[in-house]
Amino acid sequence: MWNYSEKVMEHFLKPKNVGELEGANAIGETGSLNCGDALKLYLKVNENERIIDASFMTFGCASAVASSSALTEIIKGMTLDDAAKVTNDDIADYLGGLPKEKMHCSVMGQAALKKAIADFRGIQILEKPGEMICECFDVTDLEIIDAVKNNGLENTEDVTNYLKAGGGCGKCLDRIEEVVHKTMATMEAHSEAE
Amino acid sequence: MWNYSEKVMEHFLKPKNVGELEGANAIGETGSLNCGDALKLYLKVNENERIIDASFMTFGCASAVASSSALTEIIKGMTLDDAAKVTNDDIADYLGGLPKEKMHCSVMGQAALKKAIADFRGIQILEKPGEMICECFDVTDLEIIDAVKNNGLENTEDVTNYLKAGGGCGKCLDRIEEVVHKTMATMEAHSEAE
Amino acid sequence: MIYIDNNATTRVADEVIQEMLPYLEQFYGNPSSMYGFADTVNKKVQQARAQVAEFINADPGEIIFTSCGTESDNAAINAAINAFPQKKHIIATEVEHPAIRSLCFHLQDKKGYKVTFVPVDKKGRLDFDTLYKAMSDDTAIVSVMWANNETGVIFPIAEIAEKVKEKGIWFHTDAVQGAGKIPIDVKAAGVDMLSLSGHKIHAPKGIGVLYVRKGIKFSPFLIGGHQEKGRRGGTENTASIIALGKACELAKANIPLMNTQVREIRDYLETRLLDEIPATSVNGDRGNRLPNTLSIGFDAVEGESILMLMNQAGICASSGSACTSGSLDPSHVLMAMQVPFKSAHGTIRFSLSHYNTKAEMDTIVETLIPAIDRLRQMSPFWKD
Amino acid sequence: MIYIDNNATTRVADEVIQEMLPYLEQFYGNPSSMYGFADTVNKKVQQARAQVAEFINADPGEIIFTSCGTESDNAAINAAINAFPQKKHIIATEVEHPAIRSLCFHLQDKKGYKVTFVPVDKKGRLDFDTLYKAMSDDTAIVSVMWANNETGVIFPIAEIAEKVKEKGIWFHTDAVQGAGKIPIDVKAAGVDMLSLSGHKIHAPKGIGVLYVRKGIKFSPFLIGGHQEKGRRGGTENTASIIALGKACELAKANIPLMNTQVREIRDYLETRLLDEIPATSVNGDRGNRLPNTLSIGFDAVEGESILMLMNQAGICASSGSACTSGSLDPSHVLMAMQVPFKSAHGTIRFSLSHYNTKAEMDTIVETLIPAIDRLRQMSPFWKD
Ligand SMILES: Cc1ncc(COP(=O)(O)O)c(C=O)c1O
Ligand SMILES: Cc1ncc(COP(=O)(O)O)c(C=O)c1O
Ligand code: FES
Ligand code: FES
Repeated sequence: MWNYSEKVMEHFLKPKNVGELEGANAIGETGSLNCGDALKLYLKVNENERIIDASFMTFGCASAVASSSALTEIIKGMTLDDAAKVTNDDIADYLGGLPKEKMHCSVMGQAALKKAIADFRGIQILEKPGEMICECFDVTDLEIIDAVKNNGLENTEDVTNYLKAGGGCGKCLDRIEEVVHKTMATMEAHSEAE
Repeated sequence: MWNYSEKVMEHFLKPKNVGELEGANAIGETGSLNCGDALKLYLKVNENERIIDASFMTFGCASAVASSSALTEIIKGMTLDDAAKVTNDDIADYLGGLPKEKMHCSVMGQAALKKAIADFRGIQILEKPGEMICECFDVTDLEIIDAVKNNGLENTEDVTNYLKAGGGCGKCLDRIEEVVHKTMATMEAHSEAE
Repeated sequence: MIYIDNNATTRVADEVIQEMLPYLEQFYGNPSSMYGFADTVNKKVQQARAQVAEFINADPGEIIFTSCGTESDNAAINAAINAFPQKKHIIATEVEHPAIRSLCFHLQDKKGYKVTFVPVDKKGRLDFDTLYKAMSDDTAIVSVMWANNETGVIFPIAEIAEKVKEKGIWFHTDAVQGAGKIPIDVKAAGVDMLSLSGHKIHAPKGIGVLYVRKGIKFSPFLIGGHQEKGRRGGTENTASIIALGKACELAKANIPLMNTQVREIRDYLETRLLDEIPATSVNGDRGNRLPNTLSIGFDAVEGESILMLMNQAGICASSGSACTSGSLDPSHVLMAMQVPFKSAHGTIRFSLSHYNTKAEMDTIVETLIPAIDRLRQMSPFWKD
Repeated sequence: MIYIDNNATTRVADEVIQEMLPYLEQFYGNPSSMYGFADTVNKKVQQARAQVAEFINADPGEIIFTSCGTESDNAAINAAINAFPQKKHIIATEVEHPAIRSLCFHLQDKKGYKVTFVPVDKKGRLDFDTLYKAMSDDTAIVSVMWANNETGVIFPIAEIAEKVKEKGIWFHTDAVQGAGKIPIDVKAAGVDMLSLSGHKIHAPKGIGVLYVRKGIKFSPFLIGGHQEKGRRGGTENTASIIALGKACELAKANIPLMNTQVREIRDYLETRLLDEIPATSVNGDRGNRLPNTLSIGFDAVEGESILMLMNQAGICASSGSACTSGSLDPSHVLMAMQVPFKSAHGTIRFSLSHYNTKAEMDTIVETLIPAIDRLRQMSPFWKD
């Protein structure tokens, strides 16, 4: 069984702010039924861009529910600008930590929040470019390639330390290795050519 | 541990007729130090070719000692002609059976007896022709080839049923299979050529 | 506590513990040693081998003790690979346990093998056509499980074995889940190799069996000493072997119970859940299932959440995903059956033993009704 | 009964049985399940992993539980083969246990590998020159046992590991016999992989360990589920794992005893036998041996006969041949050391534990004096 903190269990068993929010003027959705993990976040934002109420609907595991509940608690009362700075780590910290295999639940919270803010502001959020490599930490191949090229990363361990990717369930480790290898091979080829 | 019969244990713990036999006029030796198994059989044969006394010296396991002891008991009082008919099965039967991995001990007894009789009669025993395949039952490749050709044996199981070879420790099974296969291949080639 | 996860592992029967204890505490000798102390153990191991053989109608000499079902499965495939080094094709099913399935992927990805994974239909029934058409001179072995661990769906092993053997191909079956729940007869089924695992039939974990039919040219998977007649190296796990012997004896005696009492209780649970919780569906062929297994999907909620709420009530069951690995995907079995995501993610497997009672089923239902409701109230995919 | 065959297997310590029993009887849950009942087991398995790690100075994440020493050895070689599919050369020694040696023969005969078996001298010491010269770019792995099971001769693992690692070759050591008798420190020794077996250190049979250094690209030998972080399929043998954890804790505490009390008693037995039975010789380097092992040859008599006579007196020991297999040949270890047949056939291995007493050694000597004499009196090769 997962080593869930008491706080996680509390927010799973008695989640705060569950349900659709009447009069919500900002909605952010992420995940899907197929993924096994989905969150719909409702915000009521006043004229000063302050979040005066928040609620959620979540389909997912205990930590997905708890992360959603925690997120709504964290952001209630914040301005949108402050809320935009909330990270998945803030959510995990609020819950007394999450098993690393479950960090993606907090990432989902952060993503839904971003979308809700954009929704309020009428901005279109572009999908991150590149191919998703690490779902636990929402890291794409382009981000890894970039880090390898610019930050001297040499192996998967470096990538995990630098970008977190691979530090969760670990199922992406093989693909990270592949990306690192390919990138380094290209770099070598280039430097030889020079 | 071996499933030795009571009779085997009795003949191992209190072997009959141990030691050199003074006045022996027939001696048969088989096995060697290197083999881990050796028997020297002493017979005193009278003018009617009757064995009036027998003794043994044995280097080997419990069943080797017991087989030697049993052999001397069996043949004491026999004429050489009768003794020549004693088989390894007789020795094993006398002992209430031997574990199949230990049948070679009784074979050793039979072999030493044959040599002792030849010694008395001044006959030179020729080594069996061919290559030894099954030590447990003293069977050579020539004997197997012969049986395959003349008795329609087709696989190792047939060989074991017919010649016993392979029915002991089993370590010769691979080689038996090889001999059978080769022989059958040659036979086929021949019949095709015809 | 209500333990209803017996396809995952089972309680060790008291009788089994009593049988094995002396061989842990007192008679610790290595059974192949040359002294009477070891002989006591050796004789008891022989008895266990006979008990296991009796359980599946095999000869004692056809029983190889292994460390688990996974080892048995791996050893079976390995034996075929070694026996036919030139054959590079294997047939398995899409719903095999990872002990076969992951091994097949490994052979495919790293060792140059081609594997045909025979698909199943929506009820989890095999596509025989694909199976039979895939057989060729290049096929080293066909492996089809006796019954599926998740849905309990039973495959017609005797029928398949006959068709496979007609072609002269080796046939292996993973009977880890079938054993102890329905009768297993290796002779009647005509299989070449068959896997068992002790901890699924009330023996301890860490002991398994590979049945290898006499006449099969077996080569060992664990290569080492002369144990198991040279067919499996490693000092014999004597206490667990003895435990397994006893467990097989008990399992054989309990089979009728499985088909009556256990089946009834399972059906009772199934009926109540279907009747009292809306948008609920059973996975797998209800007409041809192990009597102890119920795989049931609750629309629009997620399995781990259900398990957590059941755990609060002291109920132990499994979900339909390999969630311990952090994966969110439904199991490969449900995917192969094309169970819709909506119910696949919310699938729970209940697997009973003869220790379960009807009263427990009532508690489960009373727990699940509000639990599913609560989770649905917070699910974005639930609309009543 | 006098049990002096502890290199074959050991008595399960009472403390170990106490530790494991609740996990057989009561907490039978599958540790990877999603309920608190399984969690109890999982936590205890984690503790055991830490105890094993502590025993050999590894990190808990570097410990893989297997079913026995043989599996650990097989898995180590298999990992190297999978990691370097293009390398076709393996280095082992002539005196490895069959778990390495037979596997190497198999790879040589069936899989196109070339194996260098490093010879030993008459005292059982390795020929380092051959070892180091055999290393090449084609070498996938070098495997050298920590201490030999028959003679107790200890190999300088740290020194060898350093030389092997210099060449960038993986190094594995079979520490099944070293463990619990002399200190084992994987970090100080610098090994990549190391095998242990529970039943040699007062845990039950059927549980082993493969240490795999962090950074080694390991691929599983038993392929199946996600257990052991995907490094070994098969439901965890929880009770035995927990037992092994405790056994490692005890073994660590007992090492000083091994080097004092046990060594003294062994030396006492050795001295008395050499002094009181003529034509008797010790096999192996007396200056560099496990403190519990004595391999001693009695000229002109045969081992099994000696064992049978000792058995009559309730003494349990081993001979120097694989006699259970019906083979009459002296062991490959004695042959590799070129021990003359005259004493090789009459070799007995005494292997002590801390349960043995000096009084027992006296009984052994008093039993052997007349037994050897009797056998010699009937031996055609004995002349006083
Ligand atoms: C040196 C050595 N390696 C490996 C083994 C095999 O261990 P197990 O019997 O647990 O497979 C043994 C013991 O038999 C041994 O002495
Ligand atoms: C169908 C099936 N095969 C194989 C196994 C593997 O058995 P074990 O865990 O004993 O390795 C299991 C159980 O996990 C199973 O359900
Ligand atoms: S996907 Fe889980 S750690 Fe990357
Ligand atoms: S050599 Fe033993 S059966 Fe043939």
